[in-house]
Amino acid sequence: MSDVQPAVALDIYRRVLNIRRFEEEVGRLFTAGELPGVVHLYIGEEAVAAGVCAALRDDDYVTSTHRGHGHVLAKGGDLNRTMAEIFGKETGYCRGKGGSQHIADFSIGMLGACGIVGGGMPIATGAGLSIKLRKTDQVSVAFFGDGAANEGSFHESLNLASAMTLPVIFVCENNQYGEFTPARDTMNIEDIAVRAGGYGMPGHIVDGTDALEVHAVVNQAVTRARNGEGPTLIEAKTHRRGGHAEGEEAFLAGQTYRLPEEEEMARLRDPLLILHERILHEGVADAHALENIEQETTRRVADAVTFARESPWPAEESVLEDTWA
Amino acid sequence: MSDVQPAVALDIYRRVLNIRRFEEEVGRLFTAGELPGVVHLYIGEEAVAAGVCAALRDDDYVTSTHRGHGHVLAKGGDLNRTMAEIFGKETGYCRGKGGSQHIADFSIGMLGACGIVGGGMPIATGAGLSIKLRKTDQVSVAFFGDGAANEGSFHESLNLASAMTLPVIFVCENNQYGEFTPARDTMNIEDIAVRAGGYGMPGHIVDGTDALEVHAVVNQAVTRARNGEGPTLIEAKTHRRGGHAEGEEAFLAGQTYRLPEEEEMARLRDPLLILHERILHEGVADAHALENIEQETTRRVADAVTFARESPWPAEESVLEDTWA
Amino acid sequence: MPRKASVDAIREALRSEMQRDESVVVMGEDVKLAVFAGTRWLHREFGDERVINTPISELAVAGAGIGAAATGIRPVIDLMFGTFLYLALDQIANQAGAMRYMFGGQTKLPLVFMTVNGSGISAGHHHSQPMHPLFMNMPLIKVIVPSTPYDAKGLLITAIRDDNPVLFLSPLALGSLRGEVPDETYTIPLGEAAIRREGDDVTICTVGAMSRRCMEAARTLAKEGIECEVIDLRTLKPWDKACLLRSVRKTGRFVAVDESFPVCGAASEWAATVAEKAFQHLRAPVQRVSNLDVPLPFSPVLESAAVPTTERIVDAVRRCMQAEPA
Amino acid sequence: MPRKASVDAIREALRSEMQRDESVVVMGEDVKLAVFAGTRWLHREFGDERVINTPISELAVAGAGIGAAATGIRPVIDLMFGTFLYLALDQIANQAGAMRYMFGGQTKLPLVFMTVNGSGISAGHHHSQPMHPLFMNMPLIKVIVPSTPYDAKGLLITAIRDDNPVLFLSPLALGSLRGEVPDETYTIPLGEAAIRREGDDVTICTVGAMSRRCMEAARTLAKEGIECEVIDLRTLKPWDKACLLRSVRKTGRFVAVDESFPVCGAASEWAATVAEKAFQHLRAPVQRVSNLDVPLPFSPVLESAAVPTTERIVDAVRRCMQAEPA
Ligand SMILES: Cc1ncc(C[n+]2csc(CCOP(=O)(O)OP(=O)(O)O)c2C)c(N)n1
Ligand SMILES: Cc1ncc(C[n+]2csc(CCOP(=O)(O)OP(=O)(O)O)c2C)c(N)n1
Ligand SMILES: [Mg+2]
Ligand SMILES: [Mg+2]
Repeated sequence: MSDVQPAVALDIYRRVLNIRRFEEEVGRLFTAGELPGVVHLYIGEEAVAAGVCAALRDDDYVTSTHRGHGHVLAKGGDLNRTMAEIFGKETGYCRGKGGSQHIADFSIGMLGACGIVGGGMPIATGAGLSIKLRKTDQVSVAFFGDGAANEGSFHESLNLASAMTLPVIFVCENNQYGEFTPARDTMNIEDIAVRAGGYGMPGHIVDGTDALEVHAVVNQAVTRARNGEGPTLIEAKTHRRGGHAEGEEAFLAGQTYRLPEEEEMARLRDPLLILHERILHEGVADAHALENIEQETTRRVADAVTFARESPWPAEESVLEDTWA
Repeated sequence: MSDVQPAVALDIYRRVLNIRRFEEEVGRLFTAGELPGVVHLYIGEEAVAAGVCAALRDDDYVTSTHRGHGHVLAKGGDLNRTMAEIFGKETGYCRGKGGSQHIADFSIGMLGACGIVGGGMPIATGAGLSIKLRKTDQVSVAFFGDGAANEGSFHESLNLASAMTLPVIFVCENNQYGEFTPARDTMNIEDIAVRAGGYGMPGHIVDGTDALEVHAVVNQAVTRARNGEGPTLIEAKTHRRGGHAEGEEAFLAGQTYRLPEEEEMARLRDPLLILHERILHEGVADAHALENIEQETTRRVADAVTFARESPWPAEESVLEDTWA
Repeated sequence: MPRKASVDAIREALRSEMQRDESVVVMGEDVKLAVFAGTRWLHREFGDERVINTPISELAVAGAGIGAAATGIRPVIDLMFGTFLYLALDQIANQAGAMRYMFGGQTKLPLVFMTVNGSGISAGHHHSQPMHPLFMNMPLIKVIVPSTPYDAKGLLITAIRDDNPVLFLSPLALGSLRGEVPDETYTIPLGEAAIRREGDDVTICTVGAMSRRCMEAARTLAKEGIECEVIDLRTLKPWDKACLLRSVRKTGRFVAVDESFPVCGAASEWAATVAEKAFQHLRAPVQRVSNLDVPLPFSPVLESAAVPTTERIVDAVRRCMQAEPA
Repeated sequence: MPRKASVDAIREALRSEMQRDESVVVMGEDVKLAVFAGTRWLHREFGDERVINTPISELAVAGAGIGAAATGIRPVIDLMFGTFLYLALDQIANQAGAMRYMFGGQTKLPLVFMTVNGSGISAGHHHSQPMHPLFMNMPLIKVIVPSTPYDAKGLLITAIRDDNPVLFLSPLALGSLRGEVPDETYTIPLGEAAIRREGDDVTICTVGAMSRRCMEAARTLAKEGIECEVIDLRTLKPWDKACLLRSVRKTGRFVAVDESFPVCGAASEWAATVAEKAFQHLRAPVQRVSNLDVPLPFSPVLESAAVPTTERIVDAVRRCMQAEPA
């Protein structure tokens, strides 16, 4: 912790907890049948979004994935509007047009979750190009999964960003699964970070369950990017706590796909517990202070649910709105 | 030469010369306005196709590129039918439907040239999958350029081939240009072979102007593939002798894009001269024998031109043939 | 006859053909556990070599299918959601559809691409687009959109035995629909429509999930004394033009109902064909009912407004009936 | 007025807008030396930062355009041949066309994709496909296919100033065609057709390279006393439905001529629209003239047989004139 400021650690803690409590609630709401469509929870991976976004400014950009709630919240997204969007309500970020897999908040540089695996990387690269052309010192971050690292968009984006020296940070959330298929079945390498060498950019591996470690590595990449030195690939090794999508038991019909050791590891390496412990252990804050944050977070999540529930559905006519600019 | 059999060296020499004389003739025919469409010549790169294909059997597969004449001929394609196809005649390999960029001869495992940069790599990978499923010891080779190495298809194909341990050899013809753009502007690495590491497969760099060197490296990869050990990436450093496409002067309108040193290098590292010299120097054959090959080749190319010129155009009705199988 | 879900019918078709011909293999992302269940459990019977989980690499997987099909394998490629086909489109349009022709007939390509198609479960735009018109526009690719479990099984078996690239698009909304499906193997020829209901007043042409909605509309209209003939094309390419034209020549009125974007959609093609080939028999303007020309919205209330509803179909038929003869 | 080639008109449009607005940048493979010349030499005036040679990575380049457009840049992306758009289609359909809507109107995307389109130079299937119907089918993407250098310049300027994704498809056959083009900057509104020739007997609707062929056909037919009204739509989305319907209401006869694959092609859409909205005025079956439903063959004799010829257009008009009134 030596090199992390207490304020930063608490800031990150708030982000992690915010995501955790929000996602737990989303899971409950899904099970209760209150949510349309499908949701992919970010539980177990909070340290990545939180550690990354704490290193960013409001005017920095991120692009996200199908598992995007954590990225929206970590970037500073509003809980009410996020929850309302997941409900499909008019007050949601996208007026109910996007839903869980398509939340964006352009006012804080959150350029959108994305239902297409790998689809966000080219867009983050383009935001990086825009930064370079406009000669600002912003940075652009692309979140993506281990599965997405096998898409052509990964390759083309990293190469483009490196060839053009763009301020882009590619953050691979390696939770070791793409849906139900383990990464070891779909790639013949241990570490996705080695691919960085193929583009002439630095590649780092970081413990993605430790938000402070993530934060430290990302900080380096951010500095590099702001200095005009180009992109970085960061592989955060992490674990998906639950299934690929909520409700998957229904169609798994008793099939299993995770190794018991790996499930055990996902429980042990809980980013919230790890950070909680580090903060107490290194005296950044005491249990009481953390308990206050907990209560505040729980309340805000509960408020978001109330807000979403009480919000109106979009008017049917709005199906024809938000078309041509 | 120690490890190359004289018969193999002469076989490779025939292939190199065959391509050279054929392509020179195609260039002349294009300039004379006898050919429809556009042609991309393989002159300067003959050592790659010849060195590779001499290591293959008739039942091995190759997929090719927009610059495909050399691959067709090196794999054993018929000069007459190749030339007739380039003319757009009924007697061509594809009955005039394909043309220069779409020549195939399935009877010798030549699965097609391809106008889409990078388009052949997934197909070669699929042929590799087929080999594995049918449990034969064939191999499958994908030729592609340095430019193609930036396409998503490159990434996905190499990863797929490696994840599934397929008998595929990816041969990158690095002639340092994609059209008029130097590779150094579009990638931030020196050697494309380094990308192999990102897929967990071996990557080799070879002097692509020396057919015997190419042959030696490919032989290793072929052995590996036939043994079921999986794919290899081979980067052959080579030079395009002429322009990207014949007749490009017309639209370049005086613009130049090649460094003088590089053009000079392309002249110096002439694969035909290099092989010619090595064969004489190492006593594989004497000048007289090579001269005989030269004459025979020249005659066969001339015959191919006559054949193509005298062949009929496709009947207009044949536009509706070769549709559903 | 036993009643089965559409996904079970699909699995039966795959099993039947995998048992019959060992060159048939199934590959795609997560085909073993199988979100859409059509391929689920097959690996237990046929092993990991013939039921292959691939990386998430649509372009290379599609291309690998092509390379395998050209060299002795009959791949069935599951690409999950139709929308992901965009990523594979280069290989499908430029290679699968063109290879045989481009190479002068040198090869055949026995190859099936399977995905779900269209909307209906609040999956959002990236998982809900109807893809069939894009493929109808591409030469030499066959396109199937079944509307019942029975058709799904019979058409898929035919598709697997076909020596050409075939796109098999299951309506997303169909997934859990049950219907009668014999246990035996049977085939349904491609290009043969099913007349779901006979009627003399107006012809409704449709496909896939809209088939049921058209039947609903027809029942409503029957109460008003309007008898609709409902044609479910089942395959969009090749397609049963003759059946459609025969019907329109009888009824003199035509409504095209299709769950796809409206411009250059399937309904456009059917309507144009009728206006070209059955014009002399038409007694009213043709009518089209398609999606609104917007991306598929997430919220259920918006999503259902974006696709043809039974009401919109009923209205279109009524408009047809009210039109003054020319 | 000075006569200029189409590529020069395109370059003038780009120069005009790059001078006017420094957020306009041009990127693509080889845009500096520029095979199609529209972007050639611009880097000398605007520098390497605003005229960017990219790697051969259509998907990422398209996506980068989207990311840049969403964050303050107005990119013009040159993807060279229309067929290469398949590789970028995921980003174009799933992101460019959908982003604004999907995100509830949060962003605009001032973004132009430019390619050549269609056949005519024996380039073979991989470089000759007409792509416009695919994009007409996708929501919220504007589609332009100019037929003259004058239109190319004016429409491209409008496209660059538009805040939505626009696809600018130059007919491949148009490349070196010359025509009158003012030196000044001017705009042509999207969605406004040009009536190339007035006539009372039959309406021909077309776009792009077929425009000239339709004019040839019209001249031939005029000698037989048949007066064609030739409508060149210029933009396919949004499109000038009103102009087309006005004309058909006058002539009572309709021929749709389009260089694209025939099923779900542009001609299908126009014919369906006429049958829907101008049926009462139609005195003969609508006629479509499109490509044959095969890949584009290489050999000149086959290639020209695959696309609409003047003779096929003339025949279609004659068929129209001979039809018995209903
Ligand atoms: C292009 C595309 N292909 C497939 C899918 C289906 N799909 C949704 S999530 C997913 C797995 C993604 O794995 P990964 O990138 O590791 O992300 P994770 O879910 O593990 O966060 C797949 C295959 C998709 N949405 N988009
Ligand atoms: C998908 C695609 N993008 C762009 C092109 C246009 N194009 C044709 S050849 C070429 C350069 C290819 O470079 P490289 O792969 O190095 O092959 P080389 O020509 O040097 O042999 C380009 C960009 C194409 N044919 N296909
Ligand atoms: Mg994952
Ligand atoms: Mg090259």
